[in-house]
Amino acid sequence: MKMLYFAWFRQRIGQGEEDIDLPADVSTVGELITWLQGRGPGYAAALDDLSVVRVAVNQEFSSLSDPVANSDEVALFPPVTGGTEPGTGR
Amino acid sequence: MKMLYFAWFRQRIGQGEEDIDLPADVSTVGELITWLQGRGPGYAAALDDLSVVRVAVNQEFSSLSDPVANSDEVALFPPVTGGTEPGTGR
Amino acid sequence: MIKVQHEDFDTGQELAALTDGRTDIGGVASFIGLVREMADDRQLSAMTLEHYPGMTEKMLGEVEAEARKRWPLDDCLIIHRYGRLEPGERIVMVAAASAHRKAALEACAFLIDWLKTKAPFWKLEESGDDDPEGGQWVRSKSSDDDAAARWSADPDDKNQGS
Amino acid sequence: MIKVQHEDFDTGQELAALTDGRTDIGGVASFIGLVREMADDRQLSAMTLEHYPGMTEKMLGEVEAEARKRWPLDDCLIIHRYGRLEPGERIVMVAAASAHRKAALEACAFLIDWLKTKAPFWKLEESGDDDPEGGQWVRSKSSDDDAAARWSADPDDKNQGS
Repeated sequence: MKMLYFAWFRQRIGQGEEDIDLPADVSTVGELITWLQGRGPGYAAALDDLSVVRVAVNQEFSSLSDPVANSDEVALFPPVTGGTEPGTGR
Repeated sequence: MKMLYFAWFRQRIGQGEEDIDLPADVSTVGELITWLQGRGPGYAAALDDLSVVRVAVNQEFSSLSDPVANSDEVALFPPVTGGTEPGTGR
Repeated sequence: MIKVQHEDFDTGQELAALTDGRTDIGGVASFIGLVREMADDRQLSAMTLEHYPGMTEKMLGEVEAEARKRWPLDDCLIIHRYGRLEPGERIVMVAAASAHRKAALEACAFLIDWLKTKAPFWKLEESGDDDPEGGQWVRSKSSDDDAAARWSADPDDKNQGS
Repeated sequence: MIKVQHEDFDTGQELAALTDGRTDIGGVASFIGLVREMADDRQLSAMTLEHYPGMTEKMLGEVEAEARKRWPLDDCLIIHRYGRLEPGERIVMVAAASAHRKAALEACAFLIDWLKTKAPFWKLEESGDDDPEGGQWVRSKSSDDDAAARWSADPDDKNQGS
């Protein structure tokens, strides 16, 4: 499975992209995140607070119960902050 | 008094601008319009329907009861139609 | 900034002038009005905008002042052309610059809604038809008054209704 | 029309491209977002926009499609830059062209509100301070969600909340 990490997820995990072999017992987004949290302190730190974890499966926003398969492209990232007005209202 | 006429008021009255001597008994916008209506068929046709007569005294929108004096600039015109979307919604 | 002119204008240059050299502006909202070829069921060959020189600049200045009073604007622009214009030509441009996008967007909509009912402009439309007076004067639209009214104009406003 | 690029753009040229040679467009509403130097109490020296290539274009395309579904638009434009940008630089431009000004104005506000919560961009701000990770990541604002929510997003929207 192709994994992508953006913004401070990328920095904490230490890479922006990796290929992983999905364990047989991982079949949903939620199970994937739990499995990733156990891969090391960087993953645990990035994925600690699920309220700021956003997921895209094959470039579509997805939720924890959505299915994942080895052929998918899965991206994990914090809430988006594009557009304008940088830095206001934090 | 300097009178100005715009759009189809100008066309019906036959001129865009004239100087008039205000009769002594004319002291409001309403009295001025009534007096003008008697000056000829063009004036009567232009000022026939008061619901589409707009008045500016010294370039300020004014109402029928506002005072006028010989030193004023008074403009009569139909409702404005500037901006965009020409011709729609008539 | 108010400009009343016959000449066309450069939209990119006008927008850049609002922000050049500044680093405190978060957004610029603008609206450009153009001459449409189809007016209801008639095809226009051109239109002529008559205006009241002097009062036009004054009223547009009042519209700008009102927008600056209602929103925290860094800059504000109204350009309105007069004279004969053909389909596809620019008629008017308004723009509002602010630190915040909501203020810029709202002020922009306000500027175009208000100027349509307050600025002394009248449109004469030329069609292919035989026009008795060299064209047909456009009547005011109640939808314009409605659009302006949603900004809750002051009750002394003399241009609405009779 | 969707453009995702590092390079700056020419606003006048982009606006003209929406209307050139057309006589059926009554108005073009646009919004341009710029980098502000002051972020809350901090002074920015620059910001870097990271994005998700591929998904960005896809999501902006969905925002454009939704706008075209909701309003009768003749044309529609979203340009979003990525990479390192300094205060005063343009970040984003949206524009909507329609026969009617209300549709153009509303669609323009919709485009900027929605892209802010749907397009996968993340801002890293550099200040004069000693930033441990080369800058500070901007946290999402609830006011952005509120602005997008007033367009009553579909209930399946996965990007709002957790």
